[in-house]
Amino acid sequence: MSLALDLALCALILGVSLAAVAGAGVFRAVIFFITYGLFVAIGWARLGAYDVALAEAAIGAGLTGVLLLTAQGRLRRVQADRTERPGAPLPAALAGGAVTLALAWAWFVLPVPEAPDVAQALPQSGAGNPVTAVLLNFRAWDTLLESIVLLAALLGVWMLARDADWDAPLGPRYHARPSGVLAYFGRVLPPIGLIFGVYLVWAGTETVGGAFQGGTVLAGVVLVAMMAQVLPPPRASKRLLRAALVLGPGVFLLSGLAAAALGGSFLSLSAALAKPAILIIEAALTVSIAVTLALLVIGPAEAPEPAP
Amino acid sequence: MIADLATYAFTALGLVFFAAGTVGLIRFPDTFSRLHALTKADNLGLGFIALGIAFQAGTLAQLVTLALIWALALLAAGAVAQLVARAALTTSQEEE
Amino acid sequence: MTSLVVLLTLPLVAALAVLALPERRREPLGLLTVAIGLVAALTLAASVWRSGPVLLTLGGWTPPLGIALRADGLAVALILMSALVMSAVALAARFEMRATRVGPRAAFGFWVLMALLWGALNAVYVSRDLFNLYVGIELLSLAAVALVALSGTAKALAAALRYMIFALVGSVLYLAGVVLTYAAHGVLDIGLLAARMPAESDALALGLMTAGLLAKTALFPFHVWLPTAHAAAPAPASALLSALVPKASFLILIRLWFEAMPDLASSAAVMMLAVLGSIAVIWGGVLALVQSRLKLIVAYSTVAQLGYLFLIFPLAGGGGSVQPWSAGAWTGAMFLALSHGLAKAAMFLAAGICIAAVGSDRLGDLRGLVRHLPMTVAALALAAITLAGLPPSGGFTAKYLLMTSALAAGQWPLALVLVGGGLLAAAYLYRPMAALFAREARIAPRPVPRIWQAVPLTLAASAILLGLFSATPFDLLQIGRPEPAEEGL
Amino acid sequence: MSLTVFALTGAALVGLGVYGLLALPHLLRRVIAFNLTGSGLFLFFGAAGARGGAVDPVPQALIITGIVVALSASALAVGLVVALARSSGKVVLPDEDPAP
Amino acid sequence: MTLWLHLLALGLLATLAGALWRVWRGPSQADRMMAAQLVGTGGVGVLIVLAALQDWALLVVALALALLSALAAVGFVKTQTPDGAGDPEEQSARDGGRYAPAASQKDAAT
Repeated sequence: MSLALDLALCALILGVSLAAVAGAGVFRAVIFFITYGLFVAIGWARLGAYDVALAEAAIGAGLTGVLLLTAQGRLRRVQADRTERPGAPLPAALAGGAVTLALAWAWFVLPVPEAPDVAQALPQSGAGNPVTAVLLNFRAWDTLLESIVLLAALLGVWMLARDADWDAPLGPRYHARPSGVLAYFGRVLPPIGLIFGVYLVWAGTETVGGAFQGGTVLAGVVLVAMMAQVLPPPRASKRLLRAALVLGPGVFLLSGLAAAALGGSFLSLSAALAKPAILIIEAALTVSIAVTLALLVIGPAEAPEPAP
Repeated sequence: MIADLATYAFTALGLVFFAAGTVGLIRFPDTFSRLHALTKADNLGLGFIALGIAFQAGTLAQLVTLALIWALALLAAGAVAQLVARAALTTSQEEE
Repeated sequence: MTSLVVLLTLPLVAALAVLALPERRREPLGLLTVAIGLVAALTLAASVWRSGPVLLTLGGWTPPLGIALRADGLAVALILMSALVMSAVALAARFEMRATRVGPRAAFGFWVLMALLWGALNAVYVSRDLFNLYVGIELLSLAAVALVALSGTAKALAAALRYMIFALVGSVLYLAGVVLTYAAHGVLDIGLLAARMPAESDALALGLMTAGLLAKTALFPFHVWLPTAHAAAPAPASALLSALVPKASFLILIRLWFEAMPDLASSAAVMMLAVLGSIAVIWGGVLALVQSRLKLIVAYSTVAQLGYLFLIFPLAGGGGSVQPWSAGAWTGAMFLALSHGLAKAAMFLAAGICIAAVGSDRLGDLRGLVRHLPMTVAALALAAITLAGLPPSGGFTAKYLLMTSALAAGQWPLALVLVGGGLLAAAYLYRPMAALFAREARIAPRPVPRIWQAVPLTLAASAILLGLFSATPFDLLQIGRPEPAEEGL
Repeated sequence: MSLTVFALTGAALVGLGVYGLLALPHLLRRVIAFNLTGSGLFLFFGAAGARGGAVDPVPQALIITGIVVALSASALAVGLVVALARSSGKVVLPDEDPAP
Repeated sequence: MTLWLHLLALGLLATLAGALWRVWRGPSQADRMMAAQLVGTGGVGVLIVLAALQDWALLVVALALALLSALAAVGFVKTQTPDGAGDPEEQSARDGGRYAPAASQKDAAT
């Protein structure tokens, strides 16, 4: 029975992804991709990887979807040339097929190795959730670099502003009828999202959750608030905004350096202090991740379009 | 035992509503009647499923979370349906 | 060890500081950062020189649980070269931005992206963990793509997007290999992988990672994105992109083929890489020959020069067997990477000066510049000597080492490629030289500060010095060199 | 058995994404294809990490990192696509033209 | 009970497949978007069922999904307005003509 469920789920995942790649029309592809994120999140739930399911639900089904949708709207607005040159279907199909076959073959010959013993080191890590322990302690250098990757992407997006627009607020000038449904929604959702996001970070050290998941949920409600004109679009030069962006990576880096200065290794957390340290680092990271992700979706600075 | 029976009954009802919503989505002739059918069905469907599953829950926190999920889905679906309907009204829908 | 931590964190801290601090602090901060970075790189090199590779287990967790870093001779040489190039670029960027009246957007972005790029490079040079390397090259790629798009023209955006697509394909393929490696062995550390029990899927994993890294290193036939991207960026950014960025993915290839899975380097596979490299040398040279803009010539020359690096695979480790000539080939390729980095950065910075002086880099517009910009033209000439592999440059040392090992190995086709590539380089570099040394000038150039002109000259001169004093870097490169190539000396 | 289903689905997704990334001309669709490839790869990885009975947390952590990195790359790519469309009116790359 | 929950999840997935048919067919963008919304709600339902079946921790995932399910739709209605940043209610409230409300005029002035 359980297998039937997984088969049905995987059939849906494949069908939706095929529709996203092969179906005509960009809008349709984007919508199929949004549903794809949802099914994959369910897939992660089936695989028992709940932290990944949470990340996929928030990022794959939430943020990437709105990122692609708004981009599709922008492309239609600038009336971009839609002539689709034929690509190189045959070589591309061969390459894709070869990769699939190779991976499928590999699955059947892969030995089952001995995994690193996370459980044994867990008590010294300061986190009860092994995934959080890996992210924030054992492989903290990855996570630190990853928070910098987010920042680099945001910088790259900001650089796409026109020079004349550089001082303008970020993104389109969203507006909504003050007493309308959208404005109402934009006022009701953020408080709930805020509490839930904070809960995810707080609970993430012990159970499902974490800084990235919490930050993504917060980014989502920030986006809703901005689109409902509840939050005004900030300027890239705003000091508070810049401070929020560097807070997470900054605290992470400084705590790592402090450990090195106090005689430990770079990025080491002494077992006694590990739990509060992880919470502080995660809280700071969450703020930066939330702001960075929301601004990544909002896009570069734009002068307001002249009224039609 | 009674809890299990309640679960069977409510979740089955939920599934029926979901199925009805989907049938409406497929069969109804125009965008607005489809919208109409859909919002009712999926809200009730999710509500009954959450209610049915609630009889299996062991802690208060789980019950509260289930209620919150339904409330959020209701809020989101209500707002979205209204907005999408308006958007469909005010813009000429191009085939794509 | 302290200097290693400084080198890893300093660029990141600098990037965050530029983001958070007001505009007027930006340039002093940038210059201070490169100064500290240069000192730290020298300190680290001295420490490696004295007492061997520097190890660092991050967070105190040893692999397979944690991530280990290791600065060996090769890593330190690249770190030092990068610190030199970064310092030069930072100095030149100050002048360049004033001369070309760069707006506040690009000025801000350049400093942050440069710092991020540097942080990524240092992280990749020393990392021993395959997944950490993935995060590192992603950071590198994103910063590099953003630098390509910096000027904001439609051309630059298209070039950046094409680069982005290749980078995305490359990262997916590399990641696929990493996934297979972890799934088969439960470890990601290069040292632990070397001691693994071979699995059937290893060849596929290595193939996927290699294909991904080739796309990022722009080896033929994955080179199509490189010339337009490198030519579209502002000159200081081009210097970083051409001199440093491809070296990072190449270094990962070296780590994989010589350290993590040397047993998988079958002679057919290594020959394949060398053949692609040879085609890149010839094809890049031919295309450089027909360009009419200085920056494009220099960019196509990067395609060709990167091709040489791949001759290392059959000459220094084919089939994992140790040959008497392996050490020479290995060191030769590394010498080429170093001297190419210095010379190519010098060329792009010099091209930037030319553009600032005459407003264009078309060869026709550069005619007769030697009388107005003698230092810049000297820098271009010295860099050209290195790229063509003429004595006494670092490029000559590199090619000499590669050539002797190719002949010793009986691989005369590779020796022919070395000769042919050198001739081609001399030919495609002759054209800009001929224009610069022409008698008549077409455009009256604007004056360029002498300090600015001294920057590329210093870089180009250091590429020559690398050849004149090759003994020290030669020995430095041997420190911590992987086993298969070691015993041949 | 279930794990095999997920792993093979992941493998198929990777191939589909690679096909889309190489063959689809519309740049936004290429970004979608890239995301399919990435998540297919993660699915494969997740299935592999669940083979040993208990779920290995290391792949999960790596996958979360990978998802965030993929999102960063997608956001920059999407921004580039929109900027290119704004400045040149094109949503496909201009033809490869290595000639001078 | 386990069997029933499996069947329930399967049934829900089957109805979602029906909704996907509407995403494929359209014809209008609003049709596709609303069908995707139904898929989102159904997905929340599946996760709730899986929570009872496997682990109650999955409720957190369902909650995240429910919270963010409206995000895409809000982005969608924005793109459907004339300037790509508006609110469909503004347009039906006014008789066409000007869509820019006070706030964006203020911005333009500064």
